[in-house]
Amino acid sequence: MSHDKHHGNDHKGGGHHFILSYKSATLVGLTLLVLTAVTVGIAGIDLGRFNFFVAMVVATIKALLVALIFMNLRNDKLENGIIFGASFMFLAIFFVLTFADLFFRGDVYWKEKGQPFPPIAGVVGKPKFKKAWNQTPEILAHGKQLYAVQCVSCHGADGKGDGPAAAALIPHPRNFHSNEGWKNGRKLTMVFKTLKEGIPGSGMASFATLPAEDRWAVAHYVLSLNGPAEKDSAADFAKIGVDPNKEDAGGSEKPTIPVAVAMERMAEKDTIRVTTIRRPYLMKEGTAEGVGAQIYRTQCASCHGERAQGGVEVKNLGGFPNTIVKTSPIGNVDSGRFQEVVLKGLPGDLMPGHGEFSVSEIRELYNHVRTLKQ
Amino acid sequence: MFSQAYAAGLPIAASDIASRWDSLYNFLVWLSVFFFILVVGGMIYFAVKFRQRPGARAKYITHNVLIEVLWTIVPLILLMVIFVWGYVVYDDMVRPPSDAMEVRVIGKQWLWQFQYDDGRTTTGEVFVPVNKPVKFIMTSEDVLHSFFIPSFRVKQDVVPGMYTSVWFEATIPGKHQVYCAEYCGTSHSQMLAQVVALTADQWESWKSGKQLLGEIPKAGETAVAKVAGSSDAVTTSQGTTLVKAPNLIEQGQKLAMTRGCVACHSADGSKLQGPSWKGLYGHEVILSDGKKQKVDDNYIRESIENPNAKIVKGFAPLMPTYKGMVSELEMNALIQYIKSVK
Amino acid sequence: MSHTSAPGENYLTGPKGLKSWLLTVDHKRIGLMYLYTVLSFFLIGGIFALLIRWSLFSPDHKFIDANTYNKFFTYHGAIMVFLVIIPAIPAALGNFILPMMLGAKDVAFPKLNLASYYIFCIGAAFAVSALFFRGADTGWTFYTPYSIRTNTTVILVLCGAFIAGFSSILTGLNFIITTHKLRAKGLTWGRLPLFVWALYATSIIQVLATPVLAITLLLLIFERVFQIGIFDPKLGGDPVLFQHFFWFYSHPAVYIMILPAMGVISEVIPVFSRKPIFGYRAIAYSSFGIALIAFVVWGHHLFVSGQSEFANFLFSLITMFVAVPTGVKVFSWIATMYKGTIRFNAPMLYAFGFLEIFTIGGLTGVFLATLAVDVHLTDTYFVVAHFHYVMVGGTLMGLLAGMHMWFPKMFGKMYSEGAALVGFILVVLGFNITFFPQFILGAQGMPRRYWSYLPEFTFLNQVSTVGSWFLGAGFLWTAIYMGRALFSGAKAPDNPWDSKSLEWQSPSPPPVENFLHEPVVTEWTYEYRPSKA
Amino acid sequence: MSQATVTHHHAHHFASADDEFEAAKQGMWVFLVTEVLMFGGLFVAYGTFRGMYPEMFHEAHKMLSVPMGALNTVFLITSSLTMAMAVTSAQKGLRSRTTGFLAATFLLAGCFLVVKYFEYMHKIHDGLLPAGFFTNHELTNPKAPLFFSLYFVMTGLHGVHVLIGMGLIAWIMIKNQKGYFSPAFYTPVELVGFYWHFVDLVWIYLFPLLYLVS
Repeated sequence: MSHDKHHGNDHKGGGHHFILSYKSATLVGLTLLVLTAVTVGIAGIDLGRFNFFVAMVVATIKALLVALIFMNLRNDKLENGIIFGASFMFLAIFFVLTFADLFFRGDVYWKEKGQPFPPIAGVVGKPKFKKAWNQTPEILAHGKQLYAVQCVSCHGADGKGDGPAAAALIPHPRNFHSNEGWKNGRKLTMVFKTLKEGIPGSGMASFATLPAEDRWAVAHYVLSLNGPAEKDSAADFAKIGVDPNKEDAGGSEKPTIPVAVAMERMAEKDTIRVTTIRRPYLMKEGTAEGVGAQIYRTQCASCHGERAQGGVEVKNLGGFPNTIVKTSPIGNVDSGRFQEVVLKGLPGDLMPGHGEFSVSEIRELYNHVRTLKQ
Repeated sequence: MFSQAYAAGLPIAASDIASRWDSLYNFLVWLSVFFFILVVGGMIYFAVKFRQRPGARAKYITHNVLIEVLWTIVPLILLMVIFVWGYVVYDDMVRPPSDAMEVRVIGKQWLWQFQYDDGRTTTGEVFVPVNKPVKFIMTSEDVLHSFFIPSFRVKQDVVPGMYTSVWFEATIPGKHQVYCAEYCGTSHSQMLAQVVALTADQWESWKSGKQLLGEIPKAGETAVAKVAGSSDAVTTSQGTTLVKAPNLIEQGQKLAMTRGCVACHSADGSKLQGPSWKGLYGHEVILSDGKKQKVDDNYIRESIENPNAKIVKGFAPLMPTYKGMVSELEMNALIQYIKSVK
Repeated sequence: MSHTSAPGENYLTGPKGLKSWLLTVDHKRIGLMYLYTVLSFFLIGGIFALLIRWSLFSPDHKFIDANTYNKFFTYHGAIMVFLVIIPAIPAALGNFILPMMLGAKDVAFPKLNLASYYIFCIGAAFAVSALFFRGADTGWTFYTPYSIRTNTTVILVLCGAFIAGFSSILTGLNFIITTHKLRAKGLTWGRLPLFVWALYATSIIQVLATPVLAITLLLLIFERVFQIGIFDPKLGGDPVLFQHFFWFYSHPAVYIMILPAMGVISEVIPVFSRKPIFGYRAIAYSSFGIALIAFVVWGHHLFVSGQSEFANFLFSLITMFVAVPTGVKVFSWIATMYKGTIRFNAPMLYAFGFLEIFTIGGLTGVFLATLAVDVHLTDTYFVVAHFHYVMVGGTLMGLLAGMHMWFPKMFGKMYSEGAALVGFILVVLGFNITFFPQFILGAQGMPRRYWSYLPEFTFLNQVSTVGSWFLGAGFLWTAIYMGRALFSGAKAPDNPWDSKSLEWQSPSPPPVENFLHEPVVTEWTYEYRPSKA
Repeated sequence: MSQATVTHHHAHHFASADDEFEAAKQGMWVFLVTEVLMFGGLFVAYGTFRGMYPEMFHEAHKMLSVPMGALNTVFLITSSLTMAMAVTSAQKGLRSRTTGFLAATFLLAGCFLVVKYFEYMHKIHDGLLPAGFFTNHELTNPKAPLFFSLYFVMTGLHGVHVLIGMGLIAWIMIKNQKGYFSPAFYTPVELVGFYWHFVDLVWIYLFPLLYLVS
């Protein structure tokens, strides 16, 4: 590349300013564009782990062209080059020493590079089924395929709930050939919902990792096993957030949050949202039972006993299925502590938090417990 | 002699590592005293001796290569000695013996929860035998905490989403104070616990779960009273009653069944949809990309929460995620169970 | 633009009116504005410190609850670090002195300099505004995930520190270019005062490290606003990564705080010993050694964080090397006093104070660099004591030494040496009573950031609290006699300490463009020949 | 003096205009150092997560549109070229040509942002958002939201730099039209040029790192 050497105007005391000619600039610009094409082109060829290095080398050549010629570092003072170069040296320090931790933590996180991610059938790509809640032979066939892979182990090849793992599962996996026990109704939307959310506490995991259309397909197949399903009302669709008038697989179903994220959000909200007021315990007119008594009877008595005396043997409370714990009496605490315990629970002591109660409800409950203990 | 004299400033040294730590610390203290006297003593001496007086003339000295080299090299050598010494002790501090008893620790705002292999959990107090190595495998449910036991001179941050560990071998029975040393919010300073190091007799009582432990004093102090009685339960010194629960492995086994794990993972080595757990833990598996992966706590946890991240070769990525569906307590039980399938 | 002073007119008496101050581009006025601002924040941060100590007077019977306490130590830390110690010497004293020492008329970019000041003020306003909302309770370190979860207005403090960071960057940039381009004729690198060397090394750190703080705080702000999850384990991120980001800045920042103070001490000791500085080159290069090593040791804050053992090994090893250039400086200062004729003026007293306090701070630093020892001591009061010995002992003693040294130059007035002696005794005594017990508390295992503590720690905490009153009284006393001197001090001569560096070759206070005649340097700054004594 | 209509006086504390120019230029270099380290932090975060979850990066990057990224690369590189030419024109004192090149740079930057806007809209529509708001159901890797956190933060910060750059270009364009610059004084043009080339430089790395993960 040629540069026109241009002498600054004399009055400035003879400073030398280099002027990049239009021609050189254009040449560099074109080189940069060609190199961009090279980068894109090479990305399409599988060079294994070298793809990354090639991409970085090309990017660095481009960066050098920009820095040396466009920014004229080539003809600039050495100290400016050192200054700019130093930034990359310190950046390298940042990289190297941070990674000396992150990638050497025993086996905690360390994983070698370049591990290809195994593709999951039907995951990537555009939805194949429009309005997937409408049953078609294609979607049914697709559902059957998925069922064979995802569901057979528990629900059995025929959907009788007798897969190899079924014996160990309590509650038992659903028998799709029975119309019994469909809590939410034997409806397409409700099966879809179960697939999305799982049934916490049972062996039914969430399959939200499957795309919505796949879940629709499985739901279709499962219901096809035993006679016609109940009709889905518009309200049912609304419940799962699907607009049946929309085109794509999820309808306007808000795309599923990964279960993990959803659970965590719910969990988080519970601890923060102490002021949310649910009002099932409003004083009923004509009954002698106050709000506090109602709450106690429905929410507390099962563990703490009728008179807050404790000592009840409790199974399967939040922790492990077979843990047997004797509850303790409700202690003599002041109202502030009482409120805190009710709202947050006693983590580690199996006492669950009840963030849904309002402060006034807790006050009523507190007064009631005090009368019980007298 | 020195260490005895200075030990007054330190908490009781209740483990072998703690005694070795004290030696290093005391060395540093006396080294510091030496250099402090050298520098500040020198300063005071010069300030008095060369104070401005009538007729006094300053000498023109700009440098002296010999002394400058000396005071560069000598500290450097000393520092390298200190570094090596520090690293050797540290290395033993963080490497537990393979036969260490394991207790799982969960830190949350603002308490410590302990989970034993026999399935019991305690809060605020952890019971360990003396003269046996104990390893705590720790995680946090919310924010950073740090598990700090001054008597053993150990401390380790407890990080959510990750397991860290700390180990010690108590040589003195009694209660050892535990602090949370990483700021964690409002009640950070109340996030305390006790490591209760039990003598062989007490440890048997605790293990059998049949006897009251009675009053256990602070380590290094004599017991006030030692009540031994018979009861169905072990009473911790905080009054929590613990009834015998299935041990951690049984809990894990139960969970593996109820959560459907066993549908795909066998415990007897037979190949189902997923790898068998038999002999899995502690060994290396070949992943689908040919890489090797050691099966440890973090890998099992990752495989439960993010199953498709590292698929064992020869298996399809079918497993759904259980992230958010397994509590920390359950996760520990599952890992412990999988570990036990030999 | 180029206002030349009339005879007898100086930068204080030059253009008049508030506007002439607020819109000034004169580095001296900007330096003074920084000084006043920094001292105001020092007052605020100091009040919080006294409240914290008062709250710790007994393990129970608190006059503030835990949440308030957590907010107080957060304010104390954030204000003192970001708004006092980091700008104190470079931005306040450095702004005033650096161009004069170089024989320049101003810094390279005077308008940028003013802009830095206002950026600093905006940042400070953001940070302090949190006080009027829900405060902040994360500690100045903002560790995730607590800083993501807390419902306090930590975002305001983050924004404040983010903005103030740019002020720090621009000041550093300005000083680097000034030192490169605006040295007086004959002032070669080998003749430069060591304060300039120190500020130059500091500026390099500011420029290289502060941007990383900016991006760290920005990511944390995004973490709270957009839930990006990079530092949030719940969203798949890594909280220890945050600590790497944070300390990549904050460890070098410790040297932003201490290097300028070392520069001040390197100026004070030769002047008051009437001797050339001992080992000029060694001190100058050690500043760079420290600046460079500053960037490769941050992991020693993470020894128990879950960091890999390999990284712990590396960081502990490298950290040991910091002690070498630091030691070289300390030994050289002591050697400078050897066979001198030492005058006990206030700046020299504070240099003594610096040496005593900083030596303890430096030596205890070796404890914390040692892997095994750090495991027990980290996150306890030992660390609190250590960094107060370094940062207060270092920076504040340096600032006080510098203020007493250059007060006559800045204002053309003299303060009372007797009053300064009283202030010095109160400050140094108070400081040691306050912080020395904390070493023992830490070794005994009392963790830091504790609102309450076990009864066995009561006595030492009470000693510490009483010490803080002495320290507070010392600062108050200093403010009083300095204030008095400002209004009714005796007129100062141009060069009361008989120093050889350039700023003293100009009248006190200096004229608007610093020098009456363009200075030409013909010899080394520390050419204190005995004949002159 | 020169053909410039407005004569530039150098600030009084510099010995000559040339000294002032050199100081300003070096100041700009130092400023770019800070920019390198600021973006550098993001690259460290990127490296961390890419090193930990390479397969996630591989899966997630497929959601980005390579043609759009490539188009934007072309826009930025061309704008860098026009900027370099603007500086050359300013150095030669060709005022209207300088304005022309600056305008071209400005337009190309605008095109870049328009493409970026469509990309963002598309990602937002698909729920490919930073971790906490991520709602896309096509990506199954639980760590995939992190990729989009990085994507938005990195391109977002870069986008803000483009915006600032456009503001600066507009500013010197106006100044140029007013005849503020001459072959004797074109410092602001050169410095804005530096800044603009730096913005280009960042994108040169962002493009392969985000769009072409392999």
